[in-house]
Order: sequence, then structure tokens, then C-alpha cells
Amino acid sequence: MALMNMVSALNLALNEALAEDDRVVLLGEDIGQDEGVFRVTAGLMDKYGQDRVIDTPLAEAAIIGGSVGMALYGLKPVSEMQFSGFAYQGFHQVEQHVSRFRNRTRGRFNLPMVIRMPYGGGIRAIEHHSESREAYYAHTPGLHVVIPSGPRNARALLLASIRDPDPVIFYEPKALYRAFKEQVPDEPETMPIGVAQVVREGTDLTIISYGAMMRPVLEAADELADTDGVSVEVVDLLSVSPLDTETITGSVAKTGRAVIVHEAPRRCGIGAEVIARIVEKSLVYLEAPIRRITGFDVQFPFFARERAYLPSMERITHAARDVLAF
Amino acid sequence: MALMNMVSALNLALNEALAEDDRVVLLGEDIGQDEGVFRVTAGLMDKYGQDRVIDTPLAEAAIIGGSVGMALYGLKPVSEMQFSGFAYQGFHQVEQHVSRFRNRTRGRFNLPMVIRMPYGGGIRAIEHHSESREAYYAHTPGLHVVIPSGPRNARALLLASIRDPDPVIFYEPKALYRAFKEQVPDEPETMPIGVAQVVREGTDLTIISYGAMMRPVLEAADELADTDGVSVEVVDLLSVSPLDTETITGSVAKTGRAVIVHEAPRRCGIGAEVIARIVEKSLVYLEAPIRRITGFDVQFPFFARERAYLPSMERITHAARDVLAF
Amino acid sequence: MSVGLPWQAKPLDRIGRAFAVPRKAIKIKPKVEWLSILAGDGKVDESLDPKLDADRSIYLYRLMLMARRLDERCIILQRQGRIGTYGPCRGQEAAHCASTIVMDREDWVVPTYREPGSFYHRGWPLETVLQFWGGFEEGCRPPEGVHDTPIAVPIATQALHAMGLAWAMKLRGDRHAVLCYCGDGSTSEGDFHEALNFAGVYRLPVVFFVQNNQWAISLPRAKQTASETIAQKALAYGFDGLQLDGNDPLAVYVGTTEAVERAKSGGGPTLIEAVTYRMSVHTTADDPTKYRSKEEVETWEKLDPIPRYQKYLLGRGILDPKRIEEIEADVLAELAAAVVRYEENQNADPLDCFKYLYAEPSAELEQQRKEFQTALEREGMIEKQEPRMAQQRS
Amino acid sequence: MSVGLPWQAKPLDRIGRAFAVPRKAIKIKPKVEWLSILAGDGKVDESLDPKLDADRSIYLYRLMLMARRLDERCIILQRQGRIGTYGPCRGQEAAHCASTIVMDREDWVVPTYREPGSFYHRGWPLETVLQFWGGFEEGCRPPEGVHDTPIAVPIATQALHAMGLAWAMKLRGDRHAVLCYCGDGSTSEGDFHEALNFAGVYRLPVVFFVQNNQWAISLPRAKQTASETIAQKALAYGFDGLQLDGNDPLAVYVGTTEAVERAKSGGGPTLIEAVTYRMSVHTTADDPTKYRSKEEVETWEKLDPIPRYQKYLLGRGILDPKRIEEIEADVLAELAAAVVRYEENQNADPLDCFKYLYAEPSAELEQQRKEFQTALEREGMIEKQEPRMAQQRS
Ligand SMILES: Cc1ncc(C[n+]2csc(CCOP(=O)(O)OP(=O)(O)O)c2C)c(N)n1
Ligand SMILES: Cc1ncc(C[n+]2csc(CCOP(=O)(O)OP(=O)(O)O)c2C)c(N)n1
Ligand SMILES: [Mg+2]
Ligand SMILES: [Mg+2]
Repeated sequence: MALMNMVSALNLALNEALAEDDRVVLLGEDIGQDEGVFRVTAGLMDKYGQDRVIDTPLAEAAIIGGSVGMALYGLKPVSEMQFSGFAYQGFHQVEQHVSRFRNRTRGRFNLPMVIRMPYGGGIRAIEHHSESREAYYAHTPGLHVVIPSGPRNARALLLASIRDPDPVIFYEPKALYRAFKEQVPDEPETMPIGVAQVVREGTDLTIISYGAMMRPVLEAADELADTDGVSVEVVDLLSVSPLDTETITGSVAKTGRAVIVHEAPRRCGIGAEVIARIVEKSLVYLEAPIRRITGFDVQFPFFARERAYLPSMERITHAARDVLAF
Repeated sequence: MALMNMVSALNLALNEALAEDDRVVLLGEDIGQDEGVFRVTAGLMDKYGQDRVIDTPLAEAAIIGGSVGMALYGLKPVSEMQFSGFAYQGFHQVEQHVSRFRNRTRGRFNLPMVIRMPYGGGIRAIEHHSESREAYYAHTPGLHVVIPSGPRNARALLLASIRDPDPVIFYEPKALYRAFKEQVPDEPETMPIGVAQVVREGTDLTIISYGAMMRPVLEAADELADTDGVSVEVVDLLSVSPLDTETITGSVAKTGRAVIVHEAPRRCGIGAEVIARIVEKSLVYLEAPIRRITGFDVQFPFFARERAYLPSMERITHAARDVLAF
Repeated sequence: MSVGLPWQAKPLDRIGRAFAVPRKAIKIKPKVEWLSILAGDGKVDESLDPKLDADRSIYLYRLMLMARRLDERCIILQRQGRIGTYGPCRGQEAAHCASTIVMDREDWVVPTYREPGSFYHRGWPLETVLQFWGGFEEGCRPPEGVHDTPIAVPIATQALHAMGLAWAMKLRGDRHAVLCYCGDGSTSEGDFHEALNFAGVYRLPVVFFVQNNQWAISLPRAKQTASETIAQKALAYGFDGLQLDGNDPLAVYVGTTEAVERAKSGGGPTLIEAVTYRMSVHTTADDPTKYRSKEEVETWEKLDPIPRYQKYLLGRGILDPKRIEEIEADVLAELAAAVVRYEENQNADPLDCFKYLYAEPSAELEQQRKEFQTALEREGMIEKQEPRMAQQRS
Repeated sequence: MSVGLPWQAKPLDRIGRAFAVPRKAIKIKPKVEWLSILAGDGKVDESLDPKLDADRSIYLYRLMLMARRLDERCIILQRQGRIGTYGPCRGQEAAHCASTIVMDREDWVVPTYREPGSFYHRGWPLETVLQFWGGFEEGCRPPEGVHDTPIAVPIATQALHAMGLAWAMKLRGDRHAVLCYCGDGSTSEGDFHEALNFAGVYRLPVVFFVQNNQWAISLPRAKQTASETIAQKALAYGFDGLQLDGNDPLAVYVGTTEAVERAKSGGGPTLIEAVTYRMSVHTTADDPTKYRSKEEVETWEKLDPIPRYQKYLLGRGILDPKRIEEIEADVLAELAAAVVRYEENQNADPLDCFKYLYAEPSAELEQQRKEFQTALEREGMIEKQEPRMAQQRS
């Protein structure tokens, strides 16, 4: 076990993947010499050389489309989009090819590739550096979309993603990169993709979230327990595609009440899908309307306005109390 | 009034827009000399010349990004993506600029532009020619996403979209292009964007849909009335962003039961959002789980398998009976 | 000193002098050349003729003929509703066949949608071409041992895959190469640019083979780009461009061989522009009379690669009329058999769309698959596959 | 004849002959040139010197100085936490200032994020630059009468807007032009390619001005593209490329003037590569010691455009030490006032994110706005704005 932040944990997973499988290559803008703008790839080019950790020209479609070609040839490319807000430059490659090659070729070719991208607000960054658009990828069949929430699961999920034979969008909550440390096992550890975790058990209300929002959610759960004596169950999705319906609906069947929290815009977001699944499977258990505490259907504000904008502990506890009082 | 199919109705709206406002320009691949691969722009280059109806090179980002520049200068570009499946080549321009310019410049610049794109299955086309991905756009703040369902509303909504000061994604159900004819008024007619229509009143169940799926939905409503004596209310969304919450929740508050139908994949689709809104506003009226009859979270199959794949009248009536029997 | 725009306050006194002054011209190192061996009028540049032996000459002739007959057959099948929309390669047989045959088995060929001869040559069963246009995913499944990519529909996107394949080869130290097809229209897309730029930066073993067939649906080549040749676009990426007569199988073969050799020997990428012509419709859904003249088509018909090559081979004594007949009959018979195989294997299970999406289907997908299966059974679209009781209605 | 790969069965007898044979070299019409007037060593090419009058010379000098001092001030403000991450333009003042001043009021300037002098010259209040980096959308709002686009963050995307603006000008018959800035890194993006290609096809009045500052964050120019110059990329689009000394304000001014004149007189686009250097960090979040040497930076510091221009103007008698002092003081005072204005106007209403999204907010958005407002009021982030009773809790 070693205490580390998420950046180090991701670095550890990349290091392990590079060491265990010589087909793994990393590529992206400024990931080599510069070690990544967030230093996630620190030390890796030095250790594995320029043919395993590759600095690319500035072109996201080429990074993604090039990864497709590499994966077809049998490599396992792990690419980095410098920010998720610039991944749309290669979105056509994701929709038209990354997500389709296995199905299109009836299983003849699979694409063992991972596209890492830092997402989300809260780091006082300029425009296009703060959005959350996981729903685009979750709505695209043929991908896995994984979103860790802490150093330990970040490492385990990234390693699992690299080992997975299918393409994974690995959406990294950059607000958590250096937010806190956790004990991370020394031996390579993985977690299954598509399995949500009940990170706190409770009986009165379920709060469902993922990524950077897990922090205010857990604070809210504490606050509700301490102040209101309410027993909150908290579900960390960890993957929004696949979405772990059983864990979600099972929890709500128990508590009868739910609040969903994410930073991304509300319309057609993950929250909508979670509600739909609850209604489809657990409507009879539902004792109150489900509330969504999410980003609004507006552009993520520039950073002077972001603190006010982001879902906060207060907003979550308030919604929870509303739902509990229904 | 004149009887026409949707292609002619769209052509009429474009013709009217070009005639009434010399800032309107059309641009796209093969829209001029060739009159569009679906002939939606038939006769327009002849009538308005090559400076108003422009054949472009093969580059979707340039068509969309160029339209942004034109709109900034004061023109009203109406561009065509040959198929919605190729619009992702310009998706970054949509996410990063089309949707943001008004907000970014605090209202100083607006982008009066329309991006037309044929979408959806059912025309026996090759790969990438049959998808529905309206949820990508609906999830993107700053856009309107309009989806007509017949010749008359296609004409009225397209004209309204071109007159609108903000960007509109105009998603055309190509399966309906020549599927049926309607009386379309001779005088320019518009409809408000963001207002759903109750196209059939009923009391037992609400079916909510839009675009090409309105046809099997209306057949299903007939079938349910004729065979089961059930009174079905049918809501045609017409716009998925904005989404007309009042009309949806109002109808379900009345009927207590709902089925939602779309071709697009299910996860984070419009159906999920519609369910979420119903739960948020009308949960207490809900007498049964809401069913989604939609595309699955798989790639749209090549056309030999598409008839079996697409939501059908039978599948809709079956779901409706399930919901009614709950 | 006040803020504002003092500069613009007075009209600019443009420094007209600057227009006329001499500057240092910059010399561009990579070269752009033109290659033609078997000219349109049948004249051969003997000094360049690769003089392929009889077997290979006939192989290439037959391959081009197969592409032509397959094409013709597909148009008929489309009219009969036995396949869907079809995009013919008529006129481009030399361009794609004489280049594909340069590639070794371990090389990769990355096609677009106008290279049926390439699939055939590389070992895809002929009926896969029919399957693709017939609406079956099976047409995108390379047989074991063949590792080319399937038809790529979104224009220019495959150029990045070709680049990535070549990148992987180079990283692995494999002495293979990639041949990537695309059209003149594709050169306008961002992906084309990014692919060539990366290929140049990493000096990748890839040949970008642009079939400039003069049209991108209705847009003529001249309106696609103001660049006089497509070949010269290579200069933007620091490597050589070669423009060649794409209806001349000898030039195509020689030019491609040279580029592939260069790629394999570490010399980096080449951009080849094969000047050819789409003699037929864009696809069977297209009406080219709306945008191009009969005269233009007729001019190009005179440059048809197949009669041109036939005449050349007759001249060299490699073909004779009897042999031509035999090959024709042989091609048609093989084709007929493929059509039969295509039509005898059309039981497309709609549930397959769940089968190949992931290595392991997730629980939610499995749930959806069951929902679909139940519906299909109920609607009589598939036979009941397992006892209903066990299954939960979602 | 059997199906399969007979061709590959035997090893290919590559036709080595073909390598050596002469082909017809293709002559490329557009030209690529190099321009320098005020050399790094201070020597002036008198025959090319535009000999700007004193007012204009001083205006340009002051503008460059303003850009430099603003830059320095922003780095301090960033360190003090009074703005966020900042991307300096140090070293690139000649490149952007001496080109922007060529544009008329009705022309459009389309910047990226390293042209603070352009905003200032064009009439944006100085504090808008601070607002942008300070996290306020207000920094993206051009004042009335100024119609430049705001800072564009996603690399190369603005090149398409510039192209579209020029397209609109041409369609409208307006004799204006567009000046579009981008970086060396931007030339790798698909958008750059598509913009130049459309500009070439329609012969649009646009000048693409690439500030080749040798680095794209940590990637050196040589690894960005294998093209020897960026200027020669114009050849791919059928127009001229001009490489010039970007630290030479005279060359920048003359070269840009010529390109803009050509654009306005219907001669179409030009690609200018201004060879310059990012003397500072990429942004304040960057540590360039990881990827470049002190020696490299020192070499370029000797080519700093501001001392170079100052020396030139001293030599021409347009500046003298006293005047230099005055300008310096004047610039600093103006800057100080702008910082004060910036800091006095920081009441960013979080509800504004709903205000400017559409001309007419939809009912659903209005509902969300109310939800947000209620939350902000509850959390004490804004003052209560209207009686609560009227409002429905969603
Ligand atoms: C990204 C994308 N945009 C649009 C289309 C529609 N489309 C299919 S073929 C074609 C023209 C292609 O021209 P070219 O590259 O010259 O190839 P050719 O068809 O002439 O062989 C177009 C516009 C597409 N398939 N992909
Ligand atoms: C599409 C996109 N990808 C990545 C980034 C992140 N990024 C910001 S600046 C930069 C380097 C840009 O280099 P260059 O174009 O040379 O401009 P310079 O910063 O040197 O002025 C990168 C990669 C971005 N802003 N946009
Ligand atoms: Mg073509
Ligand atoms: Mg740079």
C-alpha cells in the first residue's frame, strides 16, 4: 500500500500496463517530454522510450484514428486528449470507427484501446476546459465509459480498461487529480468495468453520482446523517456505460427515494437515464419524485462564475430534504 | 393549399426563405448543380444563382465553421449535412462554437444559422446512413433541435428555424421524405419552435414520439382504439430541445400512463429525458411504469436487418397493452 | 497618447512599392512528378515498361476484368432489388487493381468503397462485396488470414487508420507497408490532412493512393481544391508526390511499386494521385446527367484502361483472342457462383446486432437482447429459441 | 484459373529499374518566398523599408510596448491570484501588432489567444484581456462597433470562422478582408486544412497569419510537421505562401499589407508564416525547462523585436530617450487604470449563464433559471431578487 493522489495512481496504472504488455503504447499531445499537462505520464517516456510514450502533433482526430490503426495491427494504444473539451475534434472517429469495428467486422477485429480525457469543472480554467459531456459517449453504442472517483479506483479501473479488449473512454475528473490521497495497493489491482459500488449503505434515501461529484455527495450524506439523522445510501456508478441497473434499482427499491447528482447538463444526461431505469424497474417502490442536482442546460460558465454554478453539498442536502419530506 | 411530400415542403420553405431575405444562403455538398442527393434543393441554384446556393468541397467542419463565419458577418446560412452520420466531422464546431457564440459574447454576436441533416433508418442505405443521434444535440446547450414529422410541419418549422436568431439543428426524418403527402398552405406558414403538439387526444395512455416514428405510433393508436377500445393520446414533440415539458407532463397527468418511442439508442436518449420530466412533475399521476420502445444500445444494423430492428407498430401496441394492463 | 484607432483614422497609404520588390524564393525539396508508360493512344514508353511476365500480366488483366464484370453484375442486381445502392468502379480498374497487387500478404490494404478488385485479389470471397452492398455486415468481415480493413464509408476517415497501421508497423520494426485508397473529394477533409501530416512526421511506411476520378458525386475536381494537382499536396507534409495516369496499369504498377519500396526501406510516405475517371454513376442512386456532359464521358471512355491493357497484351503476344474468350468465360462463371453463394446465405439473424458489439455483453445489453428476442418471436420474425417461462419480461 | 493470391505466392521481383527512370517534373505555379527587412542584427534593407511616418512608427512602437507590458502585468496578476492561468505573447509583439494595424475598421481580425495587442489596437478596452484570463465571459464581448471575434481556445477552429467571414464578404461584394491568427501547432489540425482549402477554392479575401513561435506547448516545430516551412503548405491549396521574419515589424507590416491588398483586390488568400519565438512559458501553468534549453531561449532573446524596433527608430531619429521614457510611463499608466477598472467590476452574476444563451429563453430553461436562483439565494450567493411566494419550487 502506498498513499497517493489520483495523478500518481493513474501514472502507476500506466506504468504497470507498459511494463506488463509490450503492445501498450501511450500517445498524445505533450505526454512525453513534458510528461502531460497534468503530469499523469511523468517519468514514462524516460523509462519506456519514445516508441512507447509518443508525443504527437496537435490533431485529435489523428490521435484517435491513428490509435484505431494501431489497435487493428495488434497494439494497445492508450491515448490522451489534453482536455475532454478538445476530444470533439476526433469525435467522428469515435462514432464512426472506434465504437464500430468489432460489430462491423463481426468480431474479426476488436479495438483494445483507451482514450483518456480529463473532464469537469472546478479548477479555474479557461473556456472549454471545464465541461462534462460523458452522455455523448454513453449514448454511443460500442464504447465503455468509465469515470473513477478516487486514486484507488482510478488505478484499478484504468488498468482494467487497458486490459479490456474493447474501447474505453476513460473520463478523468481533473478536479480530483490532486484533491486527496488514498492507500493504493502495491500489486496491480483491477476492478470490473460496469459495476457500480454502494460506497455507503443506508435505508432512507439513495444518492447516485460519479466522478468529482462524489465528494460533495459524500459530504451531503454525512451532513444528512449528522444533522437530520437520515440514513443515506450512496451509489458511485464508476461506469456510465455499461450502467449498472441492478445496483441502482436495487438500492432505490430499498430506500424508495433518490437524488442524482452530476455536473453535466441535465437534458439527456446520465441522470435522465438513471431515472428511466428506476421507473422501468422500481416504480412501485418509489415514494417521492426523483430529484436531479446537475449542471443546467447552459454552457459551463467561465471560472469566475463556476463555484456558484457547480452542484454543491448544500444543493444536494437541500434536494435530499425535499425528497425526504415528500 | 397544395398537396406535397416532405421533400417538396422543405424545398418550399427554402425557396420562401431565399426569396424573403437576401441574407439567406444555402451551402453544402451536392446541393446546387445536383440539387441535393434527396433533391431537397431542387431548382434553387437555377433560381437564386451560385452565390446563394453553394456547392462546397467535401468537408463538414468547413461547412459548419464557415457558416459560423458567415453568420457572424450577418448572413443566415442554411447548410446541409448530406447525412446526419457525417455531421460528426464538424461536431467540434457545433459544440465549441455554434452553440456558444451568443453566450460567449454576452449577446453581442448571435448565430442565425440552420444545419439541416437527414437522419434515421428505413431506406435500405449503407452504413452510417441510418443512425439517429438527436440526443447528442439535445444534450448540447445553446442549440435548438427540431424534428418534423410531416410535410406541413416540416415546411413551417424549417421556415421558423431559418427566421430564428439562434442556431437550429434541423433533423429531417428521411424515411418520411417521400412517404406521404399533405396539404401545405400557399402562404408562408411557421410554427413556434419548442412547442409539442397533441396530435390525437385520448384519456387512457399517452404515447410520446417524434419524427419518422410518428407513423407507427399513429398506426398503433388506431389499432389500440379499434381493437382494444383504448383512448390513446399522442404527443408529437417536434422539438427535442427545447423540450415541451408542459405538454408532456400535462398529458401524462391526465392519462397516468406513457410509452415513449424513438429510433435512437436508449441510453441517455430523448426517452430517458421525457421519463425524467414526468417523474419530476407528474409522478403522483403515474399509474404504471413508463415503457421505452426505442433503438437498442447497439449499432444500427446494416439494412438487411433494419426492418426487424426498427420500432414497429406491433412493438408499440404491445408495450401499450403492457402498460395498460399494469 | 489617446486610446482608440488613430491608425485607421486616416486612409492607409498602402506601400505599393512592396509589391514589386524582389524576395528570396524558397526552394522546396520534395518533388512532384508525372508518370505515364502505356499512353492513352496505346504507345508504350519502352524504357519504363516493367515488362511483367505472362502469368502476372494475365493475372492483372483478369483481375481488372473481374472488377469490371462484378461491377456490371452489381448494377443489374441493384436494379433487380437483389442488393441495395451500389457504387461502381467502372473506369478505375487499372488504378486500384494494378496498385493492390503490389502489396505483400503481410502488408495492409485500406480501401474506400471503389476497390472491389482489391478485395478479390486479397482473398475476400467475391460474395463479401455483394454482402456489403446487400446490407449484410458479413460483407465487412475479412476472412481469417486477410487483414485488410473493410469498406470505409465516411470519407477520408480510413486514411487515419492506414496511418496508424503504418505507425504500428514502424514501432514494431516490421518491414511492411500500407496502401491507402481514397478519392479526390477525400482530400478536402481534415482527416486526410492529419493522416498525411502524421505520416510525414514519423516517416511512416504508407502510400496514400488518391483515385482522382474527377468527381466527388457532382463536384468536379476543379472545384474541390484550387491546387493544380493533388500530388503536390504532399509538399505540405514534406514528402514526394507522384501524379500518374491512373488508366495506365503499367504506370500504376511501377509508381506504386516504387512508393511501396521506398516505404519499406524507411524512406517514408508517398502521395500518389492516379488520374482516372468515374465512367459510371456515383452510385446507382445518382443521375450524373444533371452535372456532367456526355462529351466528357465519351472522351474518357476512349481512355478506358481495360481495352488499353488488352491491346498492349495482344501486342506483346501475351493474350490472343482465344485466351481473352477463356478468361471472360472463367470470370463470368466464378462470378455467377459467387452470386449463388450470396443468395443462398441471406439468413441474417437480427439478434446479431447484440452479438458482436463487445467481447462480453453487459447485463443491461443482455436484458435488451432478451427484450428484442421476445419481440421478434412474438412478431414471428424469428423462431422461438428457448422456453419462454425462463425469461423475464422487462 | 483459381481464386487466391497467386501473385503473392512468389516473392515480388521488384522492378528496380523504375526507380532511376526520369519522369516529368511538375512545375508548381504558386510561389513561396522569404521576406526580411530589419534584420536581427539591426541592418535595414533600405530598398524594402516602408519608411512609415513618425506618428505611425511611434504608434506601432507603443502598441508593441503595450502588449509587452500588459503581458508582464498579467503574469504578476496571475501569481497574485488576481487572474487565472495566462498565456503570454512575449517575443511575438512585432508579429501580431505590425500585422493587425494593417487592417481597416471594416475588416475583421480573428485572433487566437496570443494577440493582446490586437485587441487593444482594435478598440477593445484593455480590461477585456484581463477579464478573459480572469474568468469572465465579459472578456469575450467585443464592444459595439468592433466586430472582431473573441479569443479562440480550441486550436485552429477560428480559421474556419475567418474563412466564413471572408466568404460572406465576397458574397456580399464588400471590399474587406480578414486577418486570421493561428500558431504553428494549429497547422496540424483538420480545421486549418479545411479553412485553407475553401479559401483557395473560392479565392477568399483572407490572410492566414501563422505565428510560428517554434513551440506548441512542448512540441518543437520540427516535430509538428515534416514540411520544411509552414509557408509552403499554401501550395496544397493553390495560393502563395510567404515566410517572413516575425520579429521584424517592418517585414510583418509590408508582408501583411501586400497580402491584404491582394485579398481586397480579388487575388485570393495568402498564407503568411511569421517566424518568431515564444520567449516565455506556454501559459503560467507551464514549465518550459522540461523541454527546451536555456541556450535556445537566449539566442532568441537577442532577436527580441522590441529593442530591435526601438534601435531602428532611434536610428531614424523618430524616437529619442526622452520620448521612450514618456511612452513607457504613458503605457504603464494606462495599464494601471485598466487593472483598476478590471478589479472594480467583478460582480459576476452567476445567473448570467441563462441570460445570453438564446434570444428567447424557453420555458424549461426559465424553470431551471428559477431553480438556480432559488438555490443561490438560499446559499446566500446572491441577494433575494423577488418575492418568493410567486415562485414555484420545482
Ligand atoms: C464524411 C463524409 N461526408 C459525406 C459523405 C457522402 N459522400 C459519399 S461519397 C461522396 C463523394 C466522394 O468523392 P471522392 O472522395 O472523390 O470519391 P469517389 O466517390 O469519387 O470515388 C460523398 C460526399 C461521406 N460518405 N462521408
Ligand atoms: C483542439 C485543441 N487541442 C488541444 C488544445 C490544448 N492546447 C492549447 S495551446 C496548445 C498548443 C498550441 O500550439 P500553437 O498552435 O503553436 O500555438 P502557440 O500556443 O504556440 O501560440 C494546445 C495543444 C487546444 N486548445 N485545442
Ligand atoms: Mg472522386
Ligand atoms: Mg506555437
